[in-house]
This record gives sequence, structure tokens and C-alpha cells, in this order.
Amino acid sequence: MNELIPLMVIVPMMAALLISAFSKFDKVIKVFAFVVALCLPIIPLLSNYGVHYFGGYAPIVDNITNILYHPAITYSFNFPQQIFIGMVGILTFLVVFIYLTKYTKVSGPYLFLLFMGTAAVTALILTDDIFHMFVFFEILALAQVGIVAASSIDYSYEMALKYMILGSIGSPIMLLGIGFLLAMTGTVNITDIVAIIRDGIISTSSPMFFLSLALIFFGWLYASGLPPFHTIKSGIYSKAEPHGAALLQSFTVISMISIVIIMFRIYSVLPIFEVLIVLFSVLAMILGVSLALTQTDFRRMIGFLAVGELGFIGLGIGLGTQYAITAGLFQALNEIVITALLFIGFGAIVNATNEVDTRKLGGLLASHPKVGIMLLIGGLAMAGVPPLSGFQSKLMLVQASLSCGYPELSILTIMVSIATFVVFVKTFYSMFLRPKPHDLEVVDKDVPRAMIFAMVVLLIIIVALGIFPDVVTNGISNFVGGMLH
Amino acid sequence: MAHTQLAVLFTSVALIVIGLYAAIFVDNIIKKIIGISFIEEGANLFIVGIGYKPGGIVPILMPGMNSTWFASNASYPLPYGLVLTSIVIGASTLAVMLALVMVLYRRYGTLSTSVMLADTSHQEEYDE
Amino acid sequence: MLDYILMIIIVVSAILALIQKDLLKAAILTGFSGGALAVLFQIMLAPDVALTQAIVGAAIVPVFIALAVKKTQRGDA
Amino acid sequence: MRLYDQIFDVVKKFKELFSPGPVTNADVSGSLTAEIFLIVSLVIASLLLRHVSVLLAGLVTLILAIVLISNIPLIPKFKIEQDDSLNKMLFYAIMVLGLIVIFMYWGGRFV
Repeated sequence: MNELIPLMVIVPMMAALLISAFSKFDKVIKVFAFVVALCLPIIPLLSNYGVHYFGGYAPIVDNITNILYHPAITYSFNFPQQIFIGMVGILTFLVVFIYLTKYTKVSGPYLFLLFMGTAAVTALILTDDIFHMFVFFEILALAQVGIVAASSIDYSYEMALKYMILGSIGSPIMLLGIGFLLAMTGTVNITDIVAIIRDGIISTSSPMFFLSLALIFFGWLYASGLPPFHTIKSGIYSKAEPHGAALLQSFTVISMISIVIIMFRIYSVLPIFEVLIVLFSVLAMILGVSLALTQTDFRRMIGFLAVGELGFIGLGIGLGTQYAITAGLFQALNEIVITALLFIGFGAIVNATNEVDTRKLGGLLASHPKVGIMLLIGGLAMAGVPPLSGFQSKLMLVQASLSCGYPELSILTIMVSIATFVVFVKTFYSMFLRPKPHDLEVVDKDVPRAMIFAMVVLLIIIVALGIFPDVVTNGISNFVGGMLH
Repeated sequence: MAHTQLAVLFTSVALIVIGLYAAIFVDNIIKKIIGISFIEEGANLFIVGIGYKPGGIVPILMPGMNSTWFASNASYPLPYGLVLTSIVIGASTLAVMLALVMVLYRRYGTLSTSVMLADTSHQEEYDE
Repeated sequence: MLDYILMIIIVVSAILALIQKDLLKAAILTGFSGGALAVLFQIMLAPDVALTQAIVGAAIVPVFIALAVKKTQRGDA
Repeated sequence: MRLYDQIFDVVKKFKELFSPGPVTNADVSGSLTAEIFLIVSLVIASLLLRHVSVLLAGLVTLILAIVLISNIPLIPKFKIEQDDSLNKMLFYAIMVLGLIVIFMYWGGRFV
């Protein structure tokens, strides 16, 4: 049933509009938001693989030259899309569930932003049209700004404005890159562009082609929060509500991989493309983790760790072999789940103590043993401890970089994993194990049930992916093999 | 005639450079936002310049027109469609940024970026 | 000839908008730049884009900026 | 002995870095770890240049190691350069944009 493919974008988008329009009816909106959120992970599971042409405009074959053109905006749905959209759906459901149970009176605009962001990332990963990608990239940026600005955390407006100003530099630059590509190829459909490049119709050694890569690459750096945007990306995570941050990081990861896959399809003929991606990924790993080690605000620390982990994904894509890209995409999936778990868990601590400074916390294991244990497992998964899911993807990355002939990258990967472990153990010690300071007042003793439920669900996914990675990696590997040939 | 196209590309590059200059060196936040809107306009102008065919005609096919003549003379309409979207996106981001500035002005009483959007990671207290 | 004049107007008014001390004047100069851009789009055979740009660039954006200036402060400091 | 003094100064610098609020053991040891991690990882990353030229890699690695170790409280400088101030973020973003564009336009072919 390929009719379900556009529904993955349309359902959250329509839900967002309806919720925002009828936000006066509190009860109805709550039920409606819950039902829609429940639908989101189910639609991709039911849908068949295939492509969808908007407006039904099937590809046209030029009879004289035998060239295939795609006149319509095309969505292509395959195994990686299914798994990533499903995961974002699950996460959106959990986040909306936490939000609905946390507040008795729901805010229509906030739910609007959550659903709009989900629709935007879904469209980003489905689309086969480079301008469509740009439009949803902008919508996603606006939704992220809204999610940050809507939180009641200190300095959230400032951070939202900073993110937006940087974004309004990044996105016109990306548009300019798309313009260069359009000037050379005359089309915005990626399959057509790839065919044009493969047939040698345009010269891939022309400076224009390199310039378009440079400009789109800069936009990608902004979307994914690699350096020089690592500070702002970790900043917006720390200024959003914890459940919002859990969703924001999944938006970041998915926009990162969807844009990088598009760039990979177009630019992988250029050797410099892989050099650039590896360079910025290594920088992200080093800067993210070393800055995370020095943070005292634990939300900011998780933010920097999340940015550092993005480097692993970039590394996998940058190495460019089938195994490495599979490892990178698998790492992306793991990161979405693990970082969401950490954000929600630490959010539960903020909820209970009203304190974000690790120096003023301590002895929380006595009052919150469940959250503590689950956070510990999540942190171990992020650092790559077997048998959790982070271990599998990082092991694959190490093997991939060894088999590509870059042992330095393997060493770096392992070092960054160890440093991640140090960050996590340090924070866990000072928050949970150290004796409780006298002036710490635990405001609200119990953690919301919904948060515990969300953490348990995410933990089950982490352990399951750690024990049975083949379920995901085989499908991704097939997709990547198809993309490379 | 092709000179016009080249001049348009130079104008768009000039607008982008002006915008980037404003983003770094201008301190007033509203001027910074104006400068950033010039980057957007420059990118739009560039994309329209791609579609422009010097000495061509507007890409509207009227009934009774010879389609071969039209195809060889009309400028390329796809970039124009893209620019339409981009203009509206630019205006909406501008509006959101200005709204955030208005909220923040009430708190700080100044439009200076180095005061309003300075480093906040070491601030302990948050005064309403 | 008109196109070159318009390009000069766009660039010069953009620069002038950024060196104004009075933010309201800067808003008006932004409108100049946007309006000239709209006419340039018309010359570049894009009437649809020109219509949108004329409304957005010459009317909506300056009005937004002027409103923001009115709600905040007029001087640049 | 001078290197030892320098490392001792590092701890003092970290105290200033965490100025609002108390400084705990965990923070200082974390910062020291970050310091060592930064130096080692940058040096290892510079080894990647051996795929371009072995001589260049050796030179760059040596110079980088010497420069990094002789400027040893690196983390305070790093943190100050990467704080949340919009002006710094914009400066770095636009500088990176300029570098990428210049490098790709004139040097992209030679890789």
C-alpha cells in the first residue's frame, strides 16, 4: 500500500494544524494528540516499500534520448526510512505522552511544534527532491526554535534567537548551493542529478560543482550541529524541556543522515567529499567530548556528548564503504534511542530536584534508584559497553576504519568512547553516588510515571538492538549496497 | 545581453557579502537581522539569475503560440517557482526573529548583541 | 540600462541601511532595496516572483522591521 | 621542573574556570582528562596526514605536539573561545564558511 507513504508526513502535519486550531477544547485535544501519536510509529510499519509520486506524475521517458525524468516530488520509502521513521514515531509518542501527563492544561502551540517537527524530519528522510529537502529543513529549524523558546528554562529565548540567527545564515547558503546544482543540471530531483553526473553530462571537475558541495556542506554542518555549530546545538538541547530535548536530538540526527545521504549520492564521485566529512566528524568528536568533560551543567554535558556522538555517524559515512556506512547509520539509530533515554532520565532528576549543577547534587541513588540504574545502563550503552547497542555500532565502526586502512581513526574512536565513559562515570558519581550535600532539597519526591515508562521502552530497544543487531544491520546493508551501485 | 546575467550574479554575491559583513561586524541586533535578510535576498536573486534567459520571453505559454518557438525562447521557470517559496520562508523567519527580539528587549532594555546575546553559561542568577 | 541602475540601487540602499543611525530609516531603506529587487525580477522575466517580492520585500518586511523598532527603540546603540 | 609548575598552574586555572560555586575533585580531574585527551587526540588526528605525505605528517605532528604541550592550560582557552556568545559563534561560523569555500573552489581538484 504505497498510499501510506505520503500519510507519514500528512498525518502529523494535519494533526499539528488541527491541534493548534482547536486548542480551546482541552479534553478532545488530549485524546486526539494521543491517538495521532500512537498512529505515528504504526504507519511506517504497515506501509510497503516503494516510491510515491506526488500528484501521480509518473516518470517520463524521453523517446528520442531515452532519458528518464522525474517531474513530480518523489518520496522513496525503503528499509532505513522505515526504521528511522518508526523510531521517531515511537519517540514522538513517548514525548507527547510525557507532555500530556505532565501538564493538566495542554498548550496547543507546543503540540503543534512537536508534530510539525516530526512531519518535517519524516519528509526530510523520505524525499528525493533537493528543494523539498530545503523547505523542510527550514520548517524543521523553525519548529526547533519554537520548541526551545516554548520551554520555561532560563535564557531559552536568547538561545532560540541565537540558533535562529545562525540558521538564517546557514540556510540561504545551502539554498545557494542548491542553486549552483540547479544551474548545472537543470533539475532538482536527486535521482535525475545522479543520473546526469553518472552519464558524464556535466563536468565533475568544474569549480562550480565543488562550490555547490561547499555551500550545501555548510548547510549540513548547521543542520547536524558539527563544528562550528556544536556550541549552539548543545546549547539548544540544554535550554529545551528535557522531553523536548529528547525529540530535538532525534530531529538533528535524522536531518544529519538524510542530508548526508543525499550529498553522498551526488558528490561521492569527488574524493574530497569524504575527506571533508571525516575532518569535521573528527573535530566534532574531539571538541564535543573534551568540552563535555568540563561542563558542570549536566544537561549541557549530555548536549555536548550528543554532538560528539554525531561524529561517529559522520565517520561511518565518510569512510564510504558499504560496511562503514551501515555502521554509521546503525550508530545513528542507536544514538537517537540512547540520547533520548539520557535526556528523559536527567529530565526526571531536574523535575525532582530543580537543580542542574552537578556540583550541588549528590546521593540521589537513595531517592531515585530506578532512574539511576536506567541512566547508568543508558550511559554505558553510549560509551559502548557490551552487550548494549552502542557497543555493536562502535565495534562495526572500528572494524570499518581498520579495514579501510585508517588505524588512527580506530584509535581515535576508541579513545572518544573511553572519554565518553569517563564523562558519564564522573557525572553519575557526583549525582548519584556521592554523599548528599546538606543544602540539597528534593522538591518533588516521585518521578512522573510516564517518564519511567518512556525510559523502560527505550531501554528495551537498546538491549534488543544490542543483542540482535542483525535485524537492523542486514536491511541497512542491503540499502547501502543498492545506493553504492 | 549576457552581461546582465553576469551583473545579476555579481549583485547577488555583493548582497551576500554585505549580509555576512553585517552578521559579524554590526552590533545592533535589528541591523544584524536586516543584514541577514540581505543574504536571503542575494540567494534568491542568484537563483532567479539562473533561470533568466537573456533576450528570452516570460515563460507563459499562451494559446496559439508556436510551442517550438516558445521552448527555444522562454526562460527556465523551475527556479522561479523555488524562489517564490524561498521569499515567503525568508519573510516568516524574519518575523519570528523580530518577535524574539521584541521579547528580549523588554528584559534587557538594549538592542546591543554583545549585551543581549552574550555568553550565559556562567550566569548564576536570572533576573526577571 | 534600467537593470544596472536597479542593481546599483539594491546594493547602495543595502549598504546605506546598515550604516544608518536611525533604525526607522534603515527599515525604509530595506524597503527600497526589496522594491528595486522586485522590479529587477520583472526585468529578469519572472513576473510571478516579482509580484511576491513586491509585496513581501517592499511592504511586509519594512513594516515588520518598523513595528519592531517602534516596540523597542529608534536609535542605534 | 618548569613543565611540572605549568601543570600545577593548570589546576589553579581550572579553579578560576569554575568560579561561581565550589570546585570538586571530579571537576578538576575531568578537566585534566579533557586536557590530556585534547592533546593526544589532536596529535593522533594529525597523523592522518600521512596519507598525503609522510614527511608532512611527521612535521605537523611534532610541531602540533610541541605547541600544544607548551601552551598547556588549553581547556580554559578552549572554553572561552567556545562559549555561548553570539558574536563568537557567528565569527567562527562565517570563518569556516569562508575557509570551506576558498579551499573547495581553488583546491578541491587537487585532493
